[in-house]
Amino acid sequence: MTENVNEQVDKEKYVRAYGAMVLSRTFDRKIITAQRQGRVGFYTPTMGQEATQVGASMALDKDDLIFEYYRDVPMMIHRGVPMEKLLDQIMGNSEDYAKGRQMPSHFIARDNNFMSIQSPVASNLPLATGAAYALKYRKKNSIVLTTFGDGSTSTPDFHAAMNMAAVYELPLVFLCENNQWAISLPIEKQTKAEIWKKAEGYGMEGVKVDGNDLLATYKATAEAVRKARDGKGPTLIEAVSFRMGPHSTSDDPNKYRSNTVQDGSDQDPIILTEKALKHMGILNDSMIEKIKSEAERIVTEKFEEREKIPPPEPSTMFDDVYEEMSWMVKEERGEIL
Amino acid sequence: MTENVNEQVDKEKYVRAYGAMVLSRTFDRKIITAQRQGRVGFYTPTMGQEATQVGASMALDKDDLIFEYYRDVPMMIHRGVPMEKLLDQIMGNSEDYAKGRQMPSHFIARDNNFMSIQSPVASNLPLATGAAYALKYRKKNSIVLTTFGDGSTSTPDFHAAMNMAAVYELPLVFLCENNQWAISLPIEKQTKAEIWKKAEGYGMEGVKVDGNDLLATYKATAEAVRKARDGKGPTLIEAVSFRMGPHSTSDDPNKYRSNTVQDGSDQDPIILTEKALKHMGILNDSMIEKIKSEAERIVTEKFEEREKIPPPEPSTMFDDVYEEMSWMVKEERGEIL
Amino acid sequence: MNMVQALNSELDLRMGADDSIILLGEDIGIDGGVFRVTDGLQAKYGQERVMDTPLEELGIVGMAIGMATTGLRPVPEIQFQDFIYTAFDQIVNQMAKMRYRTAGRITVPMVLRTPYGGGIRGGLYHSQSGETYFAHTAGLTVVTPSNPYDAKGLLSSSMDLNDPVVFLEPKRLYRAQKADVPEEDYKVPLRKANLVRSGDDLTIITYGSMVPTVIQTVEKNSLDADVLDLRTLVPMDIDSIVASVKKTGRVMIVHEAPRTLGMGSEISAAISERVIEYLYAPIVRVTGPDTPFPYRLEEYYLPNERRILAAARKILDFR
Amino acid sequence: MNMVQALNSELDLRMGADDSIILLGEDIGIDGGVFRVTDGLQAKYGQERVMDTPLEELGIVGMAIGMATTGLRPVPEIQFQDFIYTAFDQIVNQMAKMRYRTAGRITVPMVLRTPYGGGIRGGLYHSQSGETYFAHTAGLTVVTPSNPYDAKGLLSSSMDLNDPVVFLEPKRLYRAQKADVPEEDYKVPLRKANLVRSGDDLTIITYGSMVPTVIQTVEKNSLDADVLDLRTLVPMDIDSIVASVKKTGRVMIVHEAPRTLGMGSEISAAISERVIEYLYAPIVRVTGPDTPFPYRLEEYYLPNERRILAAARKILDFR
Ligand SMILES: Cc1ncc(C[n+]2csc(CCOP(=O)(O)OP(=O)(O)O)c2C)c(N)n1
Ligand SMILES: Cc1ncc(C[n+]2csc(CCOP(=O)(O)OP(=O)(O)O)c2C)c(N)n1
Ligand SMILES: [Mg+2]
Ligand SMILES: [Mg+2]
Repeated sequence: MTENVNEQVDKEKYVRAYGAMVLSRTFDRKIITAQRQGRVGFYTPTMGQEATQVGASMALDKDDLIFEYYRDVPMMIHRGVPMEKLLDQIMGNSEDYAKGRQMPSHFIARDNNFMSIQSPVASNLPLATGAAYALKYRKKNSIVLTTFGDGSTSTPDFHAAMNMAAVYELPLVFLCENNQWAISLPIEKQTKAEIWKKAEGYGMEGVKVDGNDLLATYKATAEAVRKARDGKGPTLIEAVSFRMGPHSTSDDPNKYRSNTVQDGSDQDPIILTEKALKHMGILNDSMIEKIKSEAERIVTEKFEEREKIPPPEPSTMFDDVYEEMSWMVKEERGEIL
Repeated sequence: MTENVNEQVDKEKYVRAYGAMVLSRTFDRKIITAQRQGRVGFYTPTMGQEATQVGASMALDKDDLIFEYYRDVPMMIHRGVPMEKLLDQIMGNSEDYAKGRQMPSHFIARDNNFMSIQSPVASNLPLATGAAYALKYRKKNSIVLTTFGDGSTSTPDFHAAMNMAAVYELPLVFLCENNQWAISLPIEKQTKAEIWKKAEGYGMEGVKVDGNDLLATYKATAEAVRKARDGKGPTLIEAVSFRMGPHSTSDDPNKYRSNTVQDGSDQDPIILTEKALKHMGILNDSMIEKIKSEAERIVTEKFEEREKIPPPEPSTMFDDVYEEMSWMVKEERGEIL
Repeated sequence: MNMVQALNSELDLRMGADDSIILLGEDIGIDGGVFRVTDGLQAKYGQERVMDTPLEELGIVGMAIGMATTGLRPVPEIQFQDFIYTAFDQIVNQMAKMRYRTAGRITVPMVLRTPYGGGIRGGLYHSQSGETYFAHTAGLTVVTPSNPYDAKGLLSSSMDLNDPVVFLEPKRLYRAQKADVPEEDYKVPLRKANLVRSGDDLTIITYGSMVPTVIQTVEKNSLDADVLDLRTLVPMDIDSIVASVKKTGRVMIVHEAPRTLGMGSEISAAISERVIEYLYAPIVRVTGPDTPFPYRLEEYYLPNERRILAAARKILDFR
Repeated sequence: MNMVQALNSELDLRMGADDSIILLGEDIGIDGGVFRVTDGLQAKYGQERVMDTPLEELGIVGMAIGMATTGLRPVPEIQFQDFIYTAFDQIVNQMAKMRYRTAGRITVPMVLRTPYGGGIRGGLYHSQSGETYFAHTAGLTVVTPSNPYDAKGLLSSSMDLNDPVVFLEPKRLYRAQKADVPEEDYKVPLRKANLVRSGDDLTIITYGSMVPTVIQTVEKNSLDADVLDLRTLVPMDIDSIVASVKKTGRVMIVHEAPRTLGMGSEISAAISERVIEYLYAPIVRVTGPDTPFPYRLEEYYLPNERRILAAARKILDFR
């Protein structure tokens, strides 16, 4: 890797990246509080993974496709998914893209090329291979990024997708967001190997990067993306960070872990990014203040706005099973409504 | 590895090993012919994998457990499974251990610690981890060997089992019989990595060995077995040989491959083993002749003997679904018989 | 005890008495399980016997089968039934068929526990009722309790069986009721339905999470109904079903799983095969619809009093 | 053409006309598929469009879903239906639910082809009829042909659908019959049963591999029966079923899959829910037993003339 990514991108790009991180963190805090107040049903906070995701997102083009997972709010924000749509999903209201059908944190934003989220972890990965195959087959210049956690590397889907991607030399970047925990299981009990080393067993390149380092993650992802775009096949990136929050709002990490990273401490990726960008002369304290208070304002405003939106009509529940509704569903709709 | 395996074992051991290889090859030829004559329904020949399997088998103790696959006749013969029982299985007759329920080549010989065969490839591997866990938990001195083909490394089951085995440091040897083909798919299209290298991605040791070299396979397996017995965890062995025959009697390899190894040619593991053992002064021509003609006699005799055994009683088909027959099966038995 | 405590108590009792019992699953050890069914057991019995496994359902089930074939009696947990499908090959082709394919030479005594069903705002992937997938698979015994007492007693019988059991725990009922549950081990028999309530006009056949809903509806509306709680879905207790149908001649089946090929279809077919001449009215199924399970509108998905009453009226008013 | 040729001809036609169609599966390319359904297509359309994949059903199905979400129309093959279960999570949780969970923003137009059923001496793992597992899953359309003409026309309609289809090919019939099959593309409609034979005494509902057995039995024994070939198992053609039952008042259902929660249970339940008052006799199911599929005794497993006749007598003689 010879080019210096730092010089390629202008300041604005970093300010925007930092802004997305802050907005996401603010969003996290807001939703967690709202959940405690009973205003939201469930949520999987992203705290701690902002640098990983925004760094990776910076390396993508508009037309690239993302087969994301449930903890990717920073990336969605960075790619311009309207905050309204994130909130609509979390609330499952009638303006939700998916008509309130999915649990919170199961976002979709097809307009921004986020391909929707299932719960069974890592089962997005095989789909990503298919999409990457389609792009390659159609000789498109776009690539696919797929994200998942460290725990997800134990799944059958990870294995299936990694092998397919390598065999067909697909334009695909596997981004493993190693936050060192899968609910209560620490990474040492998940696997005896380092994650990036798993790539070699598929004949793929594996890269490890400090996922708390925005610039490093950006650089590593940009390199993998370039490789993919040039027809040189897939890469597995292990971006190491730390899950600062609980697994989800249903989870109490005190039961199983003592080591933590505090929100705002000097291991927090937001603080680390602030430091780095200040050092680079891109950010200063007043900008930071402004970005943070602006984020507070937006999240609070939008939350209150979207909270007023009513739930979906009951009849919507019966749509979209098939393109053409089946007689069974018609009949059942009749009984239920 | 410091000990010299060659010196540890006496000549008889090698003669017996060679005998099992020849008997298995003779068996293969016989069954293929019988299948063409319509006297047997189906068969997956083992030709080409005799050195791999017998070499591995030599390294095992009587109490070790084997979660085998459908191509392991040489190993079964070497471990003393009576030829009668192999034939009974292939014929699905009333003396078959499994009452004629399974397709040919799906052997079981619990008395010899062969744990039975399913068709979905590699789904024996997770079971092997469970058995190995049980042995470890019970502090037994035995270990588990599980066998599978090169194609099987792409399956979810391979991934699941490899990870479990490594995480729990199980007394388990994974023997991949790389015969370079999975039906019509050559190994280069199955995976972009060498199989033994896949071990590292699980934090496990991987070993590659010439599976046509009886002694080398024996040595490599013995080392892995010793490690497992000593509580030092699992090993993946890749034993490279060549599938000399068709995938099964239903398959025509001429459709998809031009390179072959001929029965009796100097790449044939039996010929290679003969050479090696002659060179070591363990075998000579007259012994070879005797072993071969004896094998012919046994296989022919036993085949004719077992062919006379009638099929299982129709009523047996309804047994063993549950320990206690369900009313549904009772009722259905009544309708069918 | 509530159902979680009843299950925990049975696991604890049995583990104390029999060291061949091993629990394995995701987050079941130090965390005590996401629903706390295995709470405290790892502290008591150690990491070897209460295994926090990597994130691989296929491996969990496959490993448990392997243990069971070699003398242990594993009780694996799948965190949500919705996530069991990567292990489906192991369930259908190994767990269910081992006894048959070895003619009884190798058996698989294990209890595969998993929470199922809706009512906790879980949406598409934390609410499924997949009992059909297991009940259709010859070789599996499928059990589901509807209250804390049955939960403990059925788990006990399941752990005694020398065959694999899929033990479906209605997660909505985990903490819904407290009941008097003996501290010591006792059995609730498998393959036996429970006549929860007796009546003459109507037979309502149900199980798991729907049992309380049915009972409340019957009591509140003074329906004169037999209420049968199946307890074991397969092999189901056909004799009790037939006896009740002969008495009432009118049948409703209530479950939360989607209608098409839900348990109701088998129950209905088995009845009309045997005693159609006793029926005064159509057999009516009150079930979840044939759609995935929605998040925000889940109360419309689940059978409720209104729908059960509507069905009862339809059946009782017939002709 | 026989059924293999009919399917091959349709794949060939469609691939020639539409480059978004991609075939993928094990041994389907250079080898032409173990049953030869894809014979010659790789030579004609190249390795990019007829992909010989690694040995991973999960990857095959998952990859196909991903292709379908991004503009292609894949037609994956699973070599034997018995081996589909490692992909079951992909089928149940991704393929079937994508349209629903995205409210139609992402769709999965794909046809998952796989041979199923017994009669070829395949034993436990090369003979399964797993249609229930798919038919119970909302979002899937399940199709199975019973003859070469239908095979081609149903495959054509399935490839037109903007939803995922599980296309079950009765392997026993692959080469069993030759029929006049047009060279060009034509449609046999989905969701429509075929009234193969008309009669007044009895309705026999069947599909796939059992259709020829039923027809032969009916003809040989001069049964005066409606024979309905479902063609699409879900959503099934309830109108045709009800119309026939109203006419005959007597129903038999024949399939090869195990009885408990086999398609017969749903058909029976749907009938007795709607038109029980038209029934003169119990609805009788003639099916495979609730056991795994045995190798040597498979002729006892499969429904045959004797059992169909016995059931017919039972139904016709009732009361
Ligand atoms: C197949 C499957 N099994 C279990 C679960 C329950 N579950 C949800 S998230 C999770 C842990 C995932 O850990 P990881 O992949 O590291 O992602 P993280 O949550 O740490 O970002 C588990 C076990 C699931 N969603 N899917
Ligand atoms: C899960 C699964 N998919 C497909 C098949 C069909 N099949 C039987 S053997 C085989 C190839 C296996 O290749 P390999 O693992 O290399 O073993 P080999 O036959 O070469 O010894 C295939 C695809 C199967 N048995 N199981
Ligand atoms: Mg994690
Ligand atoms: Mg091979």
